[in-house]
Amino acid sequence: MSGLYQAMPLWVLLSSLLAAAVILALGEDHPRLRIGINLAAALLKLVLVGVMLLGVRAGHEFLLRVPLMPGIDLVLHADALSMLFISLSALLWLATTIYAIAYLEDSPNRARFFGFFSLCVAATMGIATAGNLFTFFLFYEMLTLSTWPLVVHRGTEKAMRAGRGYLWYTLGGSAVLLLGIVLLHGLAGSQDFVAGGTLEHLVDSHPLALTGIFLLLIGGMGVKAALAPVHGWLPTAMVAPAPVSALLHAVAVVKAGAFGIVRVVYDVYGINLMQDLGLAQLLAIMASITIIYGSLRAIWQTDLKRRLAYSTVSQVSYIALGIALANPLASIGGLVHLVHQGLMKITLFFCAGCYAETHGIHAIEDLDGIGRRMPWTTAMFTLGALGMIGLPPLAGFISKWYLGLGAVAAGQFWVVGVLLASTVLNAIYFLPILHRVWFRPPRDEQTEGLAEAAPGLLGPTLFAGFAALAAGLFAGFDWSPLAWVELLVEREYSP
Amino acid sequence: MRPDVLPVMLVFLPFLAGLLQFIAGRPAPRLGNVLVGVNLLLVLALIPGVADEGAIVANLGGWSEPLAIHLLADGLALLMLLLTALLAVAVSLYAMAAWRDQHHDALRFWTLWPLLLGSLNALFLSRDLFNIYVTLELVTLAAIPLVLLAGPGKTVDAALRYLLFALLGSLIYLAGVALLYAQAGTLDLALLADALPDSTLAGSLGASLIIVGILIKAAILPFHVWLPAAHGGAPAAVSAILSALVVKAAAYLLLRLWSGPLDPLVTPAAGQLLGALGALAILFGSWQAFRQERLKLVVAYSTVAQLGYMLLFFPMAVTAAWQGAVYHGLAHGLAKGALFLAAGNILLYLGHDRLREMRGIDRPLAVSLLAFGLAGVSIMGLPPSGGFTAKWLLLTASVETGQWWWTITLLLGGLLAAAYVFRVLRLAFLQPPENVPDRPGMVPPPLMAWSATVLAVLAIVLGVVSAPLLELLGSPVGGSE
Amino acid sequence: MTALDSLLALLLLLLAARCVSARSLLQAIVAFIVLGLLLALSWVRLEAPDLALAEAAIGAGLLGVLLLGTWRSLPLGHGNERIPLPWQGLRPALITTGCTVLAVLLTVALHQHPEQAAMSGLAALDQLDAAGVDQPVTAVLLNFRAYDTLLEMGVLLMALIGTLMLDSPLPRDTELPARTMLPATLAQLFLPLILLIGLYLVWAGAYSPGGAFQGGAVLAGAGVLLILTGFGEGDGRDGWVLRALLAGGALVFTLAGLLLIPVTGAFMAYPQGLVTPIMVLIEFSLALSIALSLLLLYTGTPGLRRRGER
Amino acid sequence: MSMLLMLIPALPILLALAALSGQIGRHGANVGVMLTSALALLVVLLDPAPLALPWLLLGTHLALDELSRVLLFCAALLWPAATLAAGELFAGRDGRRFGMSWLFTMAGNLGMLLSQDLASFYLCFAVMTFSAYGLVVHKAGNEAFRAGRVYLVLSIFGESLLLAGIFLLAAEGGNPAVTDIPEVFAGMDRPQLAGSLLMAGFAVKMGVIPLHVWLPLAHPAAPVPASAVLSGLLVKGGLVGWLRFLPDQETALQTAADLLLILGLTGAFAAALVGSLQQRPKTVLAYSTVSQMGLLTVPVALVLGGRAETQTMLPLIALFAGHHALAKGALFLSVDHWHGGRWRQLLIVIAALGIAGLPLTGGLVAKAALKSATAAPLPLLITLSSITTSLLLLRFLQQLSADPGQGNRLPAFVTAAWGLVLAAALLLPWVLADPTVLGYALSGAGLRDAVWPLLLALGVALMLRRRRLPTIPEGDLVAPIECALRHIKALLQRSIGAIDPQDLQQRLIASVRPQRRFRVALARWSMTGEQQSLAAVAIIAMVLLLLLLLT
Amino acid sequence: MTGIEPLAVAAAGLMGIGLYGFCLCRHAVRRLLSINLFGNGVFLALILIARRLPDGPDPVPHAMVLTGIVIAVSATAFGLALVRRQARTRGDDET
Repeated sequence: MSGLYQAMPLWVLLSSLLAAAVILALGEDHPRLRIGINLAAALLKLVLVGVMLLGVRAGHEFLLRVPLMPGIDLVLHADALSMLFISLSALLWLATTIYAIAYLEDSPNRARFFGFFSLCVAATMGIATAGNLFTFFLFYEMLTLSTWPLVVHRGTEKAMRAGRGYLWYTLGGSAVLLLGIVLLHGLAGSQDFVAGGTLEHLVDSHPLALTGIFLLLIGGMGVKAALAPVHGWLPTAMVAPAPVSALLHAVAVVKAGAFGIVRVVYDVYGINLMQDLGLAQLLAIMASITIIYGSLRAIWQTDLKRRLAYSTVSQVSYIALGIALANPLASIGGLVHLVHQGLMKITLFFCAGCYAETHGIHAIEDLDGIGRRMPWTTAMFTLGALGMIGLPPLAGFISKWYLGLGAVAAGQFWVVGVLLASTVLNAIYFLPILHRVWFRPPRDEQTEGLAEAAPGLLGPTLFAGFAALAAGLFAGFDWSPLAWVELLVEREYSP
Repeated sequence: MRPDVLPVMLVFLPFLAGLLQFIAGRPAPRLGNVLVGVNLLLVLALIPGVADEGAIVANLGGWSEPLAIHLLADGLALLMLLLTALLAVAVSLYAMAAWRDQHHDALRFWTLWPLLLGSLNALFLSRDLFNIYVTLELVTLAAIPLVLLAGPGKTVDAALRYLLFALLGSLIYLAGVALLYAQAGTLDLALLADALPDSTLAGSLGASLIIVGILIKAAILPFHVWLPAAHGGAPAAVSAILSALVVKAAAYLLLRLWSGPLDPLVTPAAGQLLGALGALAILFGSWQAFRQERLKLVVAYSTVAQLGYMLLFFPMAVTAAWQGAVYHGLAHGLAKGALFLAAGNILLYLGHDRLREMRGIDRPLAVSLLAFGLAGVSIMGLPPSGGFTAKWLLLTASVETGQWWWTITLLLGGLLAAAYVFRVLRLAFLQPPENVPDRPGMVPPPLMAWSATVLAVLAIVLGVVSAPLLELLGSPVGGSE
Repeated sequence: MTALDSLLALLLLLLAARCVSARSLLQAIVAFIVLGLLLALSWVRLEAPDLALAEAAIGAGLLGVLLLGTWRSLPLGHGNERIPLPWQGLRPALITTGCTVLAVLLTVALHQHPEQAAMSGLAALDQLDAAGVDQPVTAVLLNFRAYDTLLEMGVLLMALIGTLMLDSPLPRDTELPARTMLPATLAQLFLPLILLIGLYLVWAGAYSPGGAFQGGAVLAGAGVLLILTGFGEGDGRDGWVLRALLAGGALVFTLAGLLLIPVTGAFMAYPQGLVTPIMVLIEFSLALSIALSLLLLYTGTPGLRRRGER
Repeated sequence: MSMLLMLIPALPILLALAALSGQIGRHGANVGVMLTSALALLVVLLDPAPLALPWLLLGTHLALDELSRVLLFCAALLWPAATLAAGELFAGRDGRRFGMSWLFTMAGNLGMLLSQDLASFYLCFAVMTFSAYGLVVHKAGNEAFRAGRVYLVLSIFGESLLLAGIFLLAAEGGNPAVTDIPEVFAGMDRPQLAGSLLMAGFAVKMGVIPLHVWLPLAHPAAPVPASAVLSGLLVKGGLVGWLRFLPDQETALQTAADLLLILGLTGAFAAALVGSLQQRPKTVLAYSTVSQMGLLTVPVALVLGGRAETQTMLPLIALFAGHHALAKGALFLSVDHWHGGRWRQLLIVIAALGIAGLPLTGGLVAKAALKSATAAPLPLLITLSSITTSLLLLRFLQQLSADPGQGNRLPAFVTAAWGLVLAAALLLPWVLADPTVLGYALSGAGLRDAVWPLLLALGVALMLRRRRLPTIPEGDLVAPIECALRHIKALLQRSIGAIDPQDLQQRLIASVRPQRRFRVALARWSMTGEQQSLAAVAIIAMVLLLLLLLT
Repeated sequence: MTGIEPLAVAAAGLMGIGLYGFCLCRHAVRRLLSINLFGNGVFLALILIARRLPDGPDPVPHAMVLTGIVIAVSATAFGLALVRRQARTRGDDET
């Protein structure tokens, strides 16, 4: 029994993996059964994750170790950091599934879509619970593969191009990552993730190698995390259906990269080593450049989803920035942004999907006055956008707050400048949209009256939007992401 | 039963089955399927013995050491036998469905295939230089008629080209054997290394000839010219065997000889040369695969590329590289088998395999495409798959030996493989054209679709169960650290 | 004797060069056949008369007939080509250089003699008593290295199957009036003799130069002669008896190996008292299989029949 | 009991959500706002104990202090009056939107007054700021959008400065409560920097020049009730922020405070003069706000500079701010009441001149209080400012009477509410002020000081009545800046717009691809039999090469 | 044994000429001939090697040669059948 309990990460992983297998095997013929299985799996996962949350909170560390190759184990383990990511994914998986069911109603190839969708989540679970770099890489690649069918789901030439771009970037990135992992393996052997890192003893003998490997690792993960200049796939991948974009930007892909960077910094290198080698500063600069660059590019985008995509480029780097500042406060900011950005960005993409699905709107200039027709959707969009800018009481504010404090505490005042610039740039590209949706008269005065998105679309949108609000508003609450992250950072910095 | 009977049975039972089939004159697929089942059981039965004692040796005829021919089942041979046995089961099931209604072709297939199986087993078990020559010829001469099964009119050019190169290759090999025998006075692999005098011209020349002969048989880059047409033109089941096993057998020999009898002769420089050939094969083959317009040619060129990986053992020559190369052989065998079977299904359904006209083939071929995709994962070397484990081991070796250029080759090769695999997979996702032309072919029966899938799944599973397999394999015999 | 060797060597090389460089394919083939005969001659000089026999019968004889038959089946002028001479262009020059260097190296390598004598050969001669036959080569073929021979039968069989799959028999001269010409008479005269020689060779293989291969080759030659003289011809149908005979050699070999495992405890080891009978059985079945296989390889058909039969 | 503090901002938020779903009309809004106001008045009267909500945001503290008690009282009067006046706006086609903006602004405004910690104050401040955008641009159209743009730009600028200051502050003290502020500043490495940032950030809201430009644009563009709360209550956010989160006494920021003082005084005079040259009554009033806030900056700057006792200055700051809130709110509302009859016009005149310090009005008391607490030459300057203020307000009255007006009669309860605010504006200072101040205000000197600037201004106004006066565009500094920005934008578009990053990427990829000729050659080579003979040649080469390497 | 053995030269020469022919000939029959030349060289070499035993020739290389000849002839016969078939197919195509 305790063995079964100990293997919780596996069950969580399997809950979506098996769902994927069953859905793919079922084929197109049993839509109801498929939906039932899908939802049941998502709910089951939530329950499992809940159990794990309680366990981890009580100080339990789940660990599952299977030898894979001589000297290399497949390690699944759940610590506080994993739980942060797992909970986010599990929650948003449910929301996105419901959304996707409504979104793709009557479109072809749904079984394929939902199958790979579940697979994607399974990979995410694996990434979250990976206990060493090797296991991490395993699921990281699985994610790449399971996402590609989703990106090209529409099957148009444009989608194919996007898919090709996605593949080139991510596979190239994983090649680099693999190189890094192999080199590290050669240098230090296979080592589990341990808070504080495990490489300290090598700093005197191999400083250069450690730096090089770090660059490779970050370079590889940076592709998924959309660090400039390897972010190019993200904006093109927005041709995918809205739930996929939501998944890419909020739950799975981008987050996987960012999460990986967190793991490398915390549990492989360790903060101290990072600072000794001057890598922290480097990472901070890279992240900062991305933050500014992404925002700048976003300003000129005329397509709503493209603008959101560039916004993701910018926002995800907050995470890297936070941990690169190597200081508890900034780390809190960075880590909590992992969750917060997910909630906000998924809200935004859900809304974009609602606009597209309900009224066929893709371009920003067609959004004029949509607030009159879709007040709830638009309200949620507003929440998301304001959160991105970092306005209280939304989730984004909490992240920015801690990042700012961390920057000051670390004595890196230029980072405060970056944050402010980003805030301003975010405002520059989001506020005009808000202005349009609420205050501009509709282009076509004929279209009057309420025309909200379908309940299946609106429900998850509202859920995500209010979650983004709640995460900020109730940040002081004991079970809020912030509280969780504080606990986690305490562990990282206390030893 | 004594364990050393098992290797003998592995060779002779298939032979017997083939001969009986030949005499019977009527196709008996069931006999063939029973045979491959028994074959698999025999291989499995070998495992405990090999695991316990490291190797099982069977002395044929009971003659004394330098004279007698021995069959050797060590870890390396056992893994190859296992690969062969697994593939044999899948291919037999596939073939049973594929040739159900064709009396003549079925008869020929079920005659030649057990003989080929026996030949392959014999080759893997061989511990004798000249015996290897005979088994090589046996394998070749069983393989070429199988190619012709696709219709002699279409494949005769390919078969002839194949035959010419194979024949020359084995004679060059034989010339090498002659020189080595002149020097060492024995043909037994286990005795050769000690019996060979140091650094004589004859020894080196013999080794060179042997290596080049095998390179030709293994279709390593400049000698790959015969492969794509033959593998691309053969029926799917045959292509699977050829690509997964037949060329692999030659590559296997290279590994075996290099780390065994030739060990005192080989030099790091020669290793680098072979490695360079391998790297060239990886890059050029992948590039060609990417450029092909026909599905089966894509897969065939992929074989050219994938064989290159096995050569990367030679420059590095450490245990990790050894394990990586062998493991790559296994993974590639399973994956390539799956790819060819899946391609065969597509061909069956469409009546052609032109990539251009393949958009939106999704629905009726879902299972086959799944097999193609899963096998592709292994071919690309993505985790969790056998291909990845192999790549990982090779990468580790290249780091260990500090030969960074192979690292780059490996990573680049993976990317190129992704390019050609996804070039095919994307077809399944493209929207079908407006007016779908009539598709004359038939939907492949489930047996054909699932046999491909099972192989692909095995290729993936290989990535998860590597620990016991690698332990079974051990280090290279004369491994130099 | 070196002078004769040198002359032989020179002739061999000249014929080989002719074989490669002759513009007409026919001339090349003829050169090749002559070369085969000369080679056989040289082997006699090298104390390998049985091999010489095999080379003459199979390498030069049967293969020669086949080559000529194939030449005839090709369109006229097909296969005639001018091979560039070494000095005609960069590539031939390079290839020539390469081949020459290789040949020189090979020559040197063939002159290198190791300290110790061939272990396997000595062991073979030592254990000849236990092998059941007196002729060392036969002992090696059928006992010490019987496994190789068995596999070789597989090669032969598969080459045959492959050939039959192609369904392209040698062309026959339909105009040739059967039994009217001198060759026919000759054939009638010589055939029993040839058959006898063949059988004898098989039998004698155990004691003196000869054996299943040579005997089989001679028997096949007899068959070829019959066909050439119009007594028999290839048939599109086959029967199980013929197939059984074709597979017989390998089958007997295999069964002998497999069935005797419980008796001897080792594979392909024969019980002490039965060695000779078993060897003879194997030898005859092998010879029959070889003869039939070679004959069918020649005709390119699955079956045989008397001329005129339907 | 303390939970009432929580309810005050929560109630409007709930109302706003109701408005979003379309379930609220003008009546709902009216009732809701009245209820909230009643609660607020109750709180003002009861003065409950502070409330701590650790789970909310980063730990929230709600409480009333001396300043916020007065301002909350004013808000409790002004918000219902404005809501009643807004009436129709809740019901129209964009009523949903207006209701949300209105109620969120209210929630932010009230919450801001109550929140006693950095994070939640910033939260309320931001909510107020950004919701008010909805009020500014409500009328849509170019004017409103332009005003909104300027408002937003300045707001974001201000918020950014605030955020920077907050980071510095919070890095030292987490999420400090107001009571901890002096301590936090005392412990900081760079108190000057943090303080200056915060000061500048709040200054935007207060309309300290040169950050005042949004006011004269926003007020005329916004609906009348919105202008009323904007000018009356929202601008006070800056004031509250200054006083709560900046250090005083020992750790004071002398230089920055002095600069603020100078800017405040400059604003008091300059804005009044510029305002006197404006055409529209609401613009004039907006400049009046700038000017008055400049005046109010003076005591604040003294406190922040450590030049005056906080304890003594705080009451009079509250007094002045409270009066201005009510009076300015009432004045803005009166734009719709001018045509409502003589009595109303008289009331409006009194209220307007009251700001300038008409004897017996609350304005006089407020100014007197200010003068009494400051040292020379400030009292004199304050007296002098009355001249410009009077001039400005006379201009307002002039323009108001010239305005044709809507002509529609307002419901009685709207008028009643307006009257109530007006009355409160006149009376509040009398209730709050010190007896000594009252004494001075009623003394001869006080009356004299009050009357002569007024008369002087009246004279000047009459003198200039027929003259053509120079005109200054609304928002003075905005016009040249906008012009410059337009040029820069055009320039940027010409240079940057030409280089599309996407295009660059494509070209880069294309250049990496192997050349076509190479590919064709490769293809041809693979297809011919040439390959075969090359492979044959390679055999020889390979044997020799291997041999070379093996020996 | 000193000096050059002429037949060893012949064996090496046959192999060299065989390779030369394989490289330069285009026609399949000629290539088959070249291969057989090479093979004959190998067989000759093996027989030379067999003579190194003091008493009588070494039977092992002899056996190898015998096996080799049969294999080479079988394969060549198959190759010739392929050539015939190829010629026929081409002929069919042309008509």
